[in-house]
Amino acid sequence: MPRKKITLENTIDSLSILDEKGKVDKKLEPKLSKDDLLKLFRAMTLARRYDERMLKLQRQGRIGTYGPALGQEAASLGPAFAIDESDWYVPSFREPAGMLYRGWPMARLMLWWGGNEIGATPLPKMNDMPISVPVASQIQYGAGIAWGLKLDGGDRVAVAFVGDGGTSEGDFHEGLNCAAAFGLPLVVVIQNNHWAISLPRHKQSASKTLAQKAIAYGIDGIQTDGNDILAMVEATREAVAKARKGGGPTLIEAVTYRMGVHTTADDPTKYRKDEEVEPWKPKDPLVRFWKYISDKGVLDEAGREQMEKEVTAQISEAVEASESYEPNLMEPFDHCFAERTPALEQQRAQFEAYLNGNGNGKASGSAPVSHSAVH
Amino acid sequence: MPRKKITLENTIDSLSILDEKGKVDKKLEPKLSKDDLLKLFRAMTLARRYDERMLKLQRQGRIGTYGPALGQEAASLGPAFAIDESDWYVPSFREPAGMLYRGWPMARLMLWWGGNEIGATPLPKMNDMPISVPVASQIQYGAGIAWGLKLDGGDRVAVAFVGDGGTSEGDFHEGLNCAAAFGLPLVVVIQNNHWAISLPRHKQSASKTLAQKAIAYGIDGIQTDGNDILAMVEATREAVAKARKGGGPTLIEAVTYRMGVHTTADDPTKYRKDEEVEPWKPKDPLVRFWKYISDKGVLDEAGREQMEKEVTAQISEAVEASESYEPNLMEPFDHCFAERTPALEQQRAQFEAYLNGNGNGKASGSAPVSHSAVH
Amino acid sequence: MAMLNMAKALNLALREALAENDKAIILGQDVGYDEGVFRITEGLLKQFGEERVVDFPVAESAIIGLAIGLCVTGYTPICEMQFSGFGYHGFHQIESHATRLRNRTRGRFTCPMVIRMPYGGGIRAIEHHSESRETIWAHLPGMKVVIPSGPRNARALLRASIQDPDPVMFYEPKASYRAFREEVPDEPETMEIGKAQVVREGNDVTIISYGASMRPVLEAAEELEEDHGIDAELIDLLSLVPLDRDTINASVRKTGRCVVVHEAPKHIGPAAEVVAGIVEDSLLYLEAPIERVTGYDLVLPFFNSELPFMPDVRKVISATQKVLSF
Amino acid sequence: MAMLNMAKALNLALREALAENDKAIILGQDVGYDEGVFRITEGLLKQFGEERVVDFPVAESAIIGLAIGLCVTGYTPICEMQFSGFGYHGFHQIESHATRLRNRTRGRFTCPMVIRMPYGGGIRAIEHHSESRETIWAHLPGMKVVIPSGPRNARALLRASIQDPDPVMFYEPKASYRAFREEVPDEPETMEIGKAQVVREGNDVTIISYGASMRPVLEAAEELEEDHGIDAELIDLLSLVPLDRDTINASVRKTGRCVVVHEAPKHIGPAAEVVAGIVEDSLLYLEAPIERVTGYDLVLPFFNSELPFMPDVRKVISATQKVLSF
Ligand SMILES: Cc1ncc(C[n+]2csc(CCOP(=O)(O)OP(=O)(O)O)c2C)c(N)n1
Ligand SMILES: Cc1ncc(C[n+]2csc(CCOP(=O)(O)OP(=O)(O)O)c2C)c(N)n1
Ligand SMILES: [Mg+2]
Ligand SMILES: [Mg+2]
Repeated sequence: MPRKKITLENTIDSLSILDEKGKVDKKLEPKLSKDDLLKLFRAMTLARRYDERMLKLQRQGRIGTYGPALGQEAASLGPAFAIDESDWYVPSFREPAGMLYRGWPMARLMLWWGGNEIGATPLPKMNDMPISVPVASQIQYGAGIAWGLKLDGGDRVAVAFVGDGGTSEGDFHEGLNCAAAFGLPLVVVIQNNHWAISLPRHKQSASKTLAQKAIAYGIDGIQTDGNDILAMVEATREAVAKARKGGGPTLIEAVTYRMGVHTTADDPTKYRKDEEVEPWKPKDPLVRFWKYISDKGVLDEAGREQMEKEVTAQISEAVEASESYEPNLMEPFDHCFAERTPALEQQRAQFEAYLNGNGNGKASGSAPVSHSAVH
Repeated sequence: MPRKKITLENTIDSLSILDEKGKVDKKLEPKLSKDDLLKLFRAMTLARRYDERMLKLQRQGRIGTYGPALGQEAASLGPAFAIDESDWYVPSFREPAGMLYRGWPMARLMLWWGGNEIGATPLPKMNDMPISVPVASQIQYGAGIAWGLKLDGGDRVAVAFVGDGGTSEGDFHEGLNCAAAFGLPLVVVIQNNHWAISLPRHKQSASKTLAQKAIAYGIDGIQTDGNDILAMVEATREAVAKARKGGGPTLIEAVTYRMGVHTTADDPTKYRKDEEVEPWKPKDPLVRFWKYISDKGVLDEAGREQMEKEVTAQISEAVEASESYEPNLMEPFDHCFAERTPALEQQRAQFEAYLNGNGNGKASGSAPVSHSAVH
Repeated sequence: MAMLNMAKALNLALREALAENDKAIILGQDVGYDEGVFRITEGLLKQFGEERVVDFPVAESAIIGLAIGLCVTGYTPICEMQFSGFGYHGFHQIESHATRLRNRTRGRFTCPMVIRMPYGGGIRAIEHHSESRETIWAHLPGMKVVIPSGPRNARALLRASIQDPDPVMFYEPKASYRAFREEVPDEPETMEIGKAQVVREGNDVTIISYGASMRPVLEAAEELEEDHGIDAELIDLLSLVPLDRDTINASVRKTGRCVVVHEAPKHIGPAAEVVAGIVEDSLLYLEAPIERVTGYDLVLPFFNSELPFMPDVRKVISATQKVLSF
Repeated sequence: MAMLNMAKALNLALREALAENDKAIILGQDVGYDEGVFRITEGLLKQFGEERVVDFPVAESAIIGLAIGLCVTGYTPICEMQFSGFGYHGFHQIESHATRLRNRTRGRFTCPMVIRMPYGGGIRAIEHHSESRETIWAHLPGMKVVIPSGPRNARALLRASIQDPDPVMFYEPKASYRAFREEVPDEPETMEIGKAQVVREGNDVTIISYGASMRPVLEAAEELEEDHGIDAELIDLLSLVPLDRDTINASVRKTGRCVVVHEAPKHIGPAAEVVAGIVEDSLLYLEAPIERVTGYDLVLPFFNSELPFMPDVRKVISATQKVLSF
């Protein structure tokens, strides 16, 4: 009795199914139809090409600062795939793969990065929250959504995302602690891409893994190979199944890597060596998944080329759609409150007069744009 | 490789040395001189009697709302005893035992609860922070103090306190995570008294122990019998020794119980059964420590009576001192900034005129006091 | 009609909300079994159960944050912050999401939540339990700020706030919880948010206030009339967002003189906005500078010294006399 | 003398502080190896090492909270919040401790910390990166709020803020970081906190502003003179706490007319305080209502729409004309 080790009740596992060479662990291989495999591959391809195009658009000054998710496609897609449409998907800001899979019109995502609220507006029936900027804050409303789902009495779940850096925030802690204490159907996926802008993973926290932070909340944690789409699907399926049965939250640490810049305003050469990036290249989630499905005979080179063409066309269409969008400058006055207050009514009138004043609605002479370092 | 348990590197132990019957585990018994044992017993007695007197003063309307620490004397005293004067003691609000031991004039603590800033002012050379009200916020400045000590280059440490309820706050998480990531000489003691006002421990967090929250930060945690002064001394000594050697923070969960009200504004019969309190009575830290030192021949009944008399006298003196204190109403204008701003200069003049207006400086006709339920 | 104090009146409004709207949920620290540290949620757990009246861990950011998620899934959360002095922990959730979600999603998601916070001094509480920081909330675009002054308007405004489709900061003058009783109608009563009330008509000077400060102001008005023959018009703002400039202007245009009273610090406080609005709309009607009777730009002292630092009858009277003798 | 932009000028002040005061420590996200997302801390890690320039985890409450502890142990922390939109996470630490520690301990412990935050719109940033919420800080008793407008005063005021024995919110107009250069003296230069500057003398009207808005205001003044023959006096407040009412009064008493300009929302914004102060001190000198040219009471729209929602030259000109034609 006097001095003892305390037995911890929660499991912290690690999971990897499809290795870097595209070899699968047969015992763990999740059941996926050919159709599923194709869907997943297309979604990953689409996300990759979208990212590449966005980087180009940014360089051309056609959108604002952009935060790519290159190399992280599996980590955000797996959970999107493993849940139902009626479940909720609560992204942070590096989940274009999952968001596109969930049905966000690509043009809207482009418009978000182009500085338009319409890019944060999901389609009428989507159970999806928009991109969230304040790091870790979305864990809280993710938990709140899970609470609502629990109160609704069905078996729906919410999946919320956060970065490795975000685990340092108080909101990460409060959200997970409350979700666990209330037994909410919430799955939290940490996209551990090893960097919070310039702060490497090991300087963010002294914990060996991020998955083990689950112990603090009395829930299970699992560290997955985040570049392994099969592991991501499987880990999420397990967590979701548990949550649906009232088993409460699970913490998934998806170990992945930020292959590119934090955002286009960032210059990673200041703080990380190319050598660190190198070993991650062969771990590319697309490369190994391609190996897997082509070995399986699900898709051949010709099919893949065809798919790439379709994806390119889809992206170009989205670019066009987004660039033909014109924001309505009066709209902000309609969306502050359900009804305008007298002050807003008056300010709206002033603003309208101002816009009419020189016919084009653009401010003249105000601070010129200078945002070299804004991420 | 594919699916594995992750081995956690930190230890979560439990520790108890002096059992409920006053029987000691010889292997673990910390080295304490007769003088030390007497000091500890006197300090616990003093804190207990202080608390009792404060409750009376509150009932008599001579101080404001009071939050007693009855039964928690060992948990706050052990760490105070185990550190040096040059170390820092960072209390929450239920550490009168440790604060008095550290040298806070008792009259000042009384003045704090009587609504006077002087009660938050440590003596010139004390390395002590005052009572902290916003739950868990002190973990942050505790970590900052530890940081300062580390930068100073010596081997001094800081010990900071928080309640079980406080572990739900984001500040608990951020403070500990940063302290661990920076390797700061900080010891955090959770006084788990099983209640956060009306919220029982098990509803605050799904984690089986609070000590295991250490795992989230990659540090060791230890759950101690918080009513066992020997375990508290020993656990703190270990943690402090590690911190002095650059080993970083430790989390100590002192398992104790809130024997009384949350504060005098609280009515625990609304949310907890007397039956729950009963089993804790025999665990009283004073009772068992008295058994231990009297068995050891350190103190006899007569000595104890003498000690009680001295303690009573000391408390009465403090009551008198505190009640002869008159706050200087002009003082707040001197302590907002090092130098008054023009606005404060003007406001001070207005205030002075106001005070002189009716000669007694008391506001007439303002909202009468009504605080039945303020804790 | 029952004679209720403000605590009971608020309790009535909450009870009605839970009964009328089965999506309404009360969440906060100690709101359940303990019935709230001020007993505002008395009896509600018993009547509506643990699902509707939720004891929350000590995590204010999570109270707001989870409430936002509840809103997204169609619920109407009514949050209690135990004291306004601990509401700051949720500031970022309020600023970043609660006040923005409607705008951000072009109305797809909204936050019809209420955040109740007891504020203000004068109850002999320890540090952090006596602040008046309504300014910081009222300055944030996208949130209404309602501050009742008596039992009847507290009940009616809390009902309105819960029904409001947008986030409402409901700032409760805790010194008034049990200070007096008023007749509160049995049948549900709602007041429109954003309308100030002329609670006393007068011709010599306009005194504008809200919340706990209404009590010394009312007393001062009586005394001004009786002892000094001054006929003051009193306006109870009742909400800072929206601010009822029409009512203010009408009165000031009549009296030409004005005093604004609140507990909050003076510097960039609500009184400054009242004055600036009057200058914009009614400058030419002003016959004297407008006096502000407010808290000082200091942290309110610990309770043994706090009363002289708050607005009181004497301060209101002398400011009014000053305005009138200009 | 070197021609520096504001980013370089701030960098200079930080470099000087680290060199002169070995207790000074810079802490914040990405301030070290990355040299700050705006490169304000360029070269500092290299020169002073990891102990003095500390890359902090993404935990804003901890940045402030730990800085308070550093103060207690005799250090001078200079905190960077990456954007003012993420400073709210530290609100409770600032309100509860940083601004109160001196008062609470009767001067035994103090908080001579500086909190730097880039604020404001106009840089095509994503949501939460464009706010102007100086009001919420300036309303808190116990903290100074300094807002520079150009390279030279930025350097001198940052030096003064770091030397100040009390907490200073140093709110940096990020749109001005690289907008223009100015001569900045090589030798250390310090400005007194709390003194406004008359940056242009004039007789017809007083235009008061600060921070990033000074640029459209200056341009407007030129245009007012050239195109409309209006001779405007311009005041750059430079700090909101302390607020320099003397300089404001002197100018308004001369011109009788006034326009106040800022990016922050209008409702209970700094302009309201400026107006209320003028009413208290100089009402009889006013010849026209005071116009406020401010942000609307809206969240600043996403960047594709933001510019028309900010104060600009045309808005300042038309408000000034309105004040003059009254
Ligand atoms: C509360 C908050 N603080 C700071 C920032 C600025 N910021 C944006 S992303 C980022 C790093 C986040 O790192 P991580 O969580 O690992 O996500 P990643 O960018 O790697 O996907 C920071 C500090 C922010 N958006 N929100
Ligand atoms: C940030 C904050 N939120 C709420 C409160 C009100 N409050 C005071 S004590 C308390 C419960 C704290 O429980 P615990 O941490 O277990 O400490 P204990 O009172 O049991 O010693 C609460 C909610 C506070 N003081 N600070
Ligand atoms: Mg990351
Ligand atoms: Mg407790």
